[in-house]
Amino acid sequence: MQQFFNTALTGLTLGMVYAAFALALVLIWRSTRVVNFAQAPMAMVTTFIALVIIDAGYSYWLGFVAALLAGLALGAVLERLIIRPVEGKSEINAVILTLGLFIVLHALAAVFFGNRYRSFPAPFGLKGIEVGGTTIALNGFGIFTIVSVLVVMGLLVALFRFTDIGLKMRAAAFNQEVARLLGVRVGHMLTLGWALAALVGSLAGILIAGGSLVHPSYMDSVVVFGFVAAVLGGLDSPLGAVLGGLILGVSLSFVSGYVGSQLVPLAALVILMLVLTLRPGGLFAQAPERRV
Amino acid sequence: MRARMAAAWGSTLGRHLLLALAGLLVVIVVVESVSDYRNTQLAAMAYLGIAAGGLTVLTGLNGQLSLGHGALMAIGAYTAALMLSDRDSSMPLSVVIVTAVLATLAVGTAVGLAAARLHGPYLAGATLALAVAVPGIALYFKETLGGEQGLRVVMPEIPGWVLELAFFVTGQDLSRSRFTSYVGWLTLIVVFLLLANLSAGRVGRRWRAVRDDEVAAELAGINLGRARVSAFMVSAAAAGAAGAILAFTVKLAAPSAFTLTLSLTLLAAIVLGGLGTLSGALIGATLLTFLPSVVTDLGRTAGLSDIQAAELAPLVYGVVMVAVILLAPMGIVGSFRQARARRRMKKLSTSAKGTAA
Amino acid sequence: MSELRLSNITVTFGGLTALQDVSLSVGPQQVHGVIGPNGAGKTTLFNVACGFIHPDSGEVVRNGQRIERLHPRDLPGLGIARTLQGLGLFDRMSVLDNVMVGADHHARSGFLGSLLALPRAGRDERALRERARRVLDELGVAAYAERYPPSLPYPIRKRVALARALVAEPDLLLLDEPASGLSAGEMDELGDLIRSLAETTSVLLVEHHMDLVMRVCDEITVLDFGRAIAHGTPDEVREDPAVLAAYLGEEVQ
Amino acid sequence: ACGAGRDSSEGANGGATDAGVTSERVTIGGTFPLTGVAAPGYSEIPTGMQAYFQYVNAQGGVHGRKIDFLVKDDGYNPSNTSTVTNELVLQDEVFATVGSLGTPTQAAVTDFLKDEGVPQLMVSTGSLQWGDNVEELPRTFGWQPDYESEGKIIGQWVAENMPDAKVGLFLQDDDLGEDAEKGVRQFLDEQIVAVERYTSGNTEVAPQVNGLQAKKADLVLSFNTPSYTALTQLAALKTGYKPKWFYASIGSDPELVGTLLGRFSEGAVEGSAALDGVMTTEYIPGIDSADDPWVQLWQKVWDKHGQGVGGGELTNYRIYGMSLAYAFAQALDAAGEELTREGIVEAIEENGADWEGPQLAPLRYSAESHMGIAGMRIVELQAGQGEPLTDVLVTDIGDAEITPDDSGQADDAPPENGVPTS
Amino acid sequence: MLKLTSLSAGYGPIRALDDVTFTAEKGEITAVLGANGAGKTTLLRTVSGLHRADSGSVHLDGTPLDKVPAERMPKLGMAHVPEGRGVITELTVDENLRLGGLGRGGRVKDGDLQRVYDLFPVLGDRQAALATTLSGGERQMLVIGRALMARPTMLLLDEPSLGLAPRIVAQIFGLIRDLVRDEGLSVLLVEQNARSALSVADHGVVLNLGRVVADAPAAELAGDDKLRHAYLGF
Ligand SMILES: Nc1ncnc2c1ncn2[C@@H]1O[C@H](COP(=O)(O)OP(=O)(O)OP(=O)(O)O)[C@@H](O)[C@H]1O
Ligand SMILES: Nc1ncnc2c1ncn2[C@@H]1O[C@H](COP(=O)(O)OP(=O)(O)OP(=O)(O)O)[C@@H](O)[C@H]1O
Ligand SMILES: [Mg+2]
Ligand SMILES: [Mg+2]
Repeated sequence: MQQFFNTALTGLTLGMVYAAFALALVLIWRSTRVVNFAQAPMAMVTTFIALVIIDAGYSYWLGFVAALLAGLALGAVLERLIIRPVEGKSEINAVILTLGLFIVLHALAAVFFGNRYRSFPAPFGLKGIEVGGTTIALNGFGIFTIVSVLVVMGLLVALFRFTDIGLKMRAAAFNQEVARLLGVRVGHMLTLGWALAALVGSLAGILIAGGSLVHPSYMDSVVVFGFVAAVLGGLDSPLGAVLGGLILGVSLSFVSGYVGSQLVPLAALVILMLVLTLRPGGLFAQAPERRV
Repeated sequence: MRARMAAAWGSTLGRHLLLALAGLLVVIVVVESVSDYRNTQLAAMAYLGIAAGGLTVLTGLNGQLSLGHGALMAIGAYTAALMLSDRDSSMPLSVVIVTAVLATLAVGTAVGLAAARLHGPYLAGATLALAVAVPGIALYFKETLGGEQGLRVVMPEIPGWVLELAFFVTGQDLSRSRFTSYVGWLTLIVVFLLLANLSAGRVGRRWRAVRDDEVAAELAGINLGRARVSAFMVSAAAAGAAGAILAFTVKLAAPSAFTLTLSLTLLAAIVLGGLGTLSGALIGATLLTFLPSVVTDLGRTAGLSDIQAAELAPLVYGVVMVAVILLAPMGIVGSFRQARARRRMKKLSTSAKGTAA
Repeated sequence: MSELRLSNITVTFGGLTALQDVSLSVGPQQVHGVIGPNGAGKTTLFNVACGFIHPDSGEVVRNGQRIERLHPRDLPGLGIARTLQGLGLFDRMSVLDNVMVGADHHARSGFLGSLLALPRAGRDERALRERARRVLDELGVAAYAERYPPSLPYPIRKRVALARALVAEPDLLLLDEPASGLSAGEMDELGDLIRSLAETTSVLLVEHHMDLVMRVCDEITVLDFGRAIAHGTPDEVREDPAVLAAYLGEEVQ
Repeated sequence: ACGAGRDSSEGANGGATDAGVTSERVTIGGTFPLTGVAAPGYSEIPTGMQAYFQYVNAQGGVHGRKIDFLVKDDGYNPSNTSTVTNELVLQDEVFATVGSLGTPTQAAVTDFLKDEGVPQLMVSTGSLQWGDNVEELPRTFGWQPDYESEGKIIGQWVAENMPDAKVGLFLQDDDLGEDAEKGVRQFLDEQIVAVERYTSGNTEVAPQVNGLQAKKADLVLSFNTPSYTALTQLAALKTGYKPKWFYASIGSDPELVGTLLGRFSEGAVEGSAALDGVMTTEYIPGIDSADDPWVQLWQKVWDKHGQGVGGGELTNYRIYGMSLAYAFAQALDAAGEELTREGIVEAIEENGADWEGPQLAPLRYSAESHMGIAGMRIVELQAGQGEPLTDVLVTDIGDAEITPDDSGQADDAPPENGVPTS
Repeated sequence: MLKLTSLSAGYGPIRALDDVTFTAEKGEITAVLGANGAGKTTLLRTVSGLHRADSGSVHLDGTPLDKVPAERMPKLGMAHVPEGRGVITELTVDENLRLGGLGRGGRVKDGDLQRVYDLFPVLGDRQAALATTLSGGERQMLVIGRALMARPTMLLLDEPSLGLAPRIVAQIFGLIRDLVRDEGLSVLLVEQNARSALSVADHGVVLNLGRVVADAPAAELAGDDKLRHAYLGF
């Protein structure tokens, strides 16, 4: 019973981490129609920046803020300098471009930060919380993770649904030319979208790193499961991203604990295919498009 | 003679056969004139090229984005490995390749059926999951599939007649790496011939129609699902053949050879080369086979430490990917063609100016 | 004997009734016009006839056979071809290839034929190409066979789209706003073309250009808010006060 | 000692003219994951080797030959291993490969190296296949203790000293876990209450640790890589699971793991003290034994040559590389003036068992076995230092007995100049 | 007042506009006519900044527009109804319209929205529907309505009647005439159907192969039989 409970709690925190990453992907997808594989190394780089600051003796929170700001800047710069030419064009070119960025950032990080394991601190306790004599698999940092992901999701939903800027961002993503005709500063919107997404991605990176090990590849498996989570939820929906992350996190945790960890990716595939067979556009797909 | 050549050029099959023959000649000359080491690289290029050729059919002609072709190669490689588990199995390699193709085809059909309704990033997500899931299966069925250590591939002795034929044609003894290289390239030529036939014919036209406009394609009587699944099957079959060649070359089928990186490499190859053309796939495969080692060597001669030189390869590789997409978004072959088309357009429009009014 | 009969068709999207109890039939060699305000349900009616939408109730009968559950890909087999309200051309394929796709169902060779480039497949291909060229020629756009649609002027593209439908040699042709974007002169040519097609083919036509509709149609059905509000010859319809109010408006006439 | 009358298909010919050898140089190669997921840690091994070889070269080399060590990156992908090994053998014409890392990666090139007659020396894994099949692979040698022997030594010690413990196994899901389990079960079959396996690359081990906790294991024997030591400790911290931990040598880099854990435990325990009371084994002195003469030598080597190979601190991975490189230098030395592939193989078989070196237990090299270091001792970590719980214990695979080592290996010191001479 | 001076533009080797000069007066409807491919769409796209001119200049009330990017045009009071499907299908009807209102800066006025819904009741019924579900004509209404949301002073209309029922066309033209009269709106109108365009326009410009071949009051053009037959096809 305790194992069941702890496995579920572990999955919950893990799912929130996937959700955080999926949120970043959703944000970029909604604002530029690009699936950003480079999100993982971008978050890795900003996490390393935080680590450098923390290792220099400053507080965790300074590193935290620095990472988020670095993410904001990195996202904006990359979008402006590299992604801009492929936006609104061939989908696969954008994919290849972000993969190229993935590789470049990865190699740069290995050179600058070293290709070895380093530990990343957590601001809150890593010891499980005690409830009635037993320790449950949820610690202060886990709660912090869950809360921050939910807050970010709420903010994103609000941004897209209720604000003019959110509307402009979506318009710019769907149809650049028309958006421009309507006075939307398309370039600014796309940059903003990437910057915000990279910020959310940095948050995900720090949440994943917290109380764990970082190295240049530490986000690589997260990009896979984060992407699967985003697809599961329907790439357009922040709520879907969080739900997709949770479904994935919890079920994979059980597969790993009760069946075998080799089958975790296979389980992810099976879950994804089950959902997509029933709903080809993910759980929160928009209404099917009129075709003729 | 000349007339007959011209006639052969006129028919699809004739044209493709002539090209294949020319390709064969080039292969023989190249394989015979380069070192054994280069031949292993050539073999690696062959399997990347075969898989990329299949993928370019799927992605370029049919518009389906697969991030999971490495997993399909794994199926082919494991099939080959299971058939070549010890030295006594005198299984002809052609039988091994065909079996690998059939096994991969079966899996590819299932995946294709499941994926037929998915679009864009959803398909990407599903195939991405496939890419990471398949190696796990090999880990789980440790008994038959060898777990993390994988299955050794024992290449059978080179048949006597092949040795004799090779000696007769080239006047040299056939080394093992040359032999593997030949097997790889012969397979590539056959696969490319078939793929070229398909894409030049009715089937390829249907694939492209489905890619460009589903509704209009459907109105023309094309079964969308069937077109998608058939494209997936064809490219899976090519991936299976590529997997078999990989097994022959690496002499091992192990999960760590089929990581996501392989799938992404294939995708990069077809886009860098030029999406939708077989020559593009081959050029992309060439680039990705030779670039890393060339760069690492350059780095080392420039005095970098081993680790720095090793990191340089992915760095340059990534930069090349970014640069090609930004500077030549249609890929190498595509940009070349575009330049040619533009020249022709210019000629056309200048000569048409007078008559238009 | 080529006939399409739609009886008592009702289609709803969520709460919206796009078609309600609409009946209409196209006889052999007849040009049947469907007109009505925007959003009246004309395209939806086409979609029902083509199997893109399965009606909530009602019957679609083709040559005596019930087909309301049909699938669009079955259309060529039923001798039906359709042009789209947008163009729906294959942008990355040459004009010739575009039209060859339209003729696809005439080909017999299968996958294996393509794979091995068998002689039979080659013959098939040549026949298709021949057919496609002929139709392009008939519509006066053979010169553009090797071009790609995005680089062509709009009216040429419209003709290519028409060629793609005609090459299937349908005996029922569904045209959804074929004249939109055409100039007056081009519209006249189109009218002549439709009339000449009608010698061998039935045509179901949706169009907003009244001159054209009145000139080419044998019969007209007027839809409004998903209902058939009038039916008759062009002259009858033109005089119908309900049609005037709902669709034509006083000022234009 | 040239192999006259040898089968020519073995590739090498007699005399001092084997590939990669001149009177001034010997060129060797090795493949390692320098990039990618497996690179952290492992990529430091070749830098240690390289530094030591440069040190040897600075001392004039072995028999006057400088050692040229070519390092290739395979990203831990067997396809790449195959390509770069081909390059090493066919293009660079190396004399032998030394220290190449990884079980699947090396398995991919074993046959090729064999066909080409290239010695595959001191493969960097503890898998059995590098040493126990001399018939099939006459030129392939292991170096580190194999996982099965380690499993046996740990198993017997636990059976004798903690007979009431409820044992849980935490295993990496490959040859490491498999071989080790085989060894452990020889002694502990009855006591094992739980077995959990993790897949390398999947960093979420909480489900496995939860499983161990649920089965109430109070002693966990872990056969994992160092980062998983940290991950299991963290996962246990989360659920308040406090068994006795016993990490096999491969996972117990107290320096690395200790610093990793130090900052996780909210300062309650400092640095490597987080691992206090954890048991492990050691077969070469590590960075924590700063007083050991071997470690002093390594420190000296690194101070001199570390910068040239990429810089950084001396780490246990680098010490591993240097220790292995030392063994290779011994082999070169033993092979004599006229260096041949055949000759070096024979020299290792003949002399290897007697070499002094950093290893605490002797190497098992002989004409019958190419297995590496024969044993290790069990230690308990206190303040980042290993306190020995046993003598050095040696054994072999299968049902070989476990005995205390009487060779005095553990107490030897390096020669004055740090380069082996016979 | 919109003034075009020696404007040339094209696509690679194709010259779509060749030395075009004319003026669209304030408070007038200027029709741009010509056969298919004459360059009408290119003209509007160049004016609104979507397409780069090769040479020549455009001035709006004296302000040069050459360097002004398309997204700044709404602020200058210009609205462009593009040819064909200019709706953002992934957004709802309401969102499409709001976007139109945001172009000038500031918030969307509910009154403006209501005006469009009153004008096109079909849209009013479908406010929350995704634009993708709209029929062809409904989409065209949405695009026109969206341009009105910006309360432009200079309106560029590219074949506004495309796919619209005759009654709606009449209604739209009527509305535009009202706006021109009451609010001083200026309109540049591209229509395939020259007859109906000239019937609402004050002034007409005829393009042929990118060149201006006639520039005269609408009534005059409609009365010029030779011109009509040569270029306007009626
Ligand atoms: N998939 C759908 N979901 C919701 N509403 C739809 C859908 N398809 C069509 N409609 C609505 O049904 C009605 C009829 O649409 P249809 O396209 O048939 O009109 P139409 O007569 O062709 O109009 P037009 O002349 O403007 O093309 C319209 O109000 C349209 O918005
Ligand atoms: N994107 C493009 N690429 C190449 N040529 C183009 C492009 N767009 C237009 N053209 C060409 O430029 C010329 C002018 O086209 P434009 O669309 O401006 O004409 P138009 O008068 O609006 O015609 P229509 O009545 O068909 O809308 C035509 O010859 C057309 O083929
Ligand atoms: Mg319609
Ligand atoms: Mg136009």
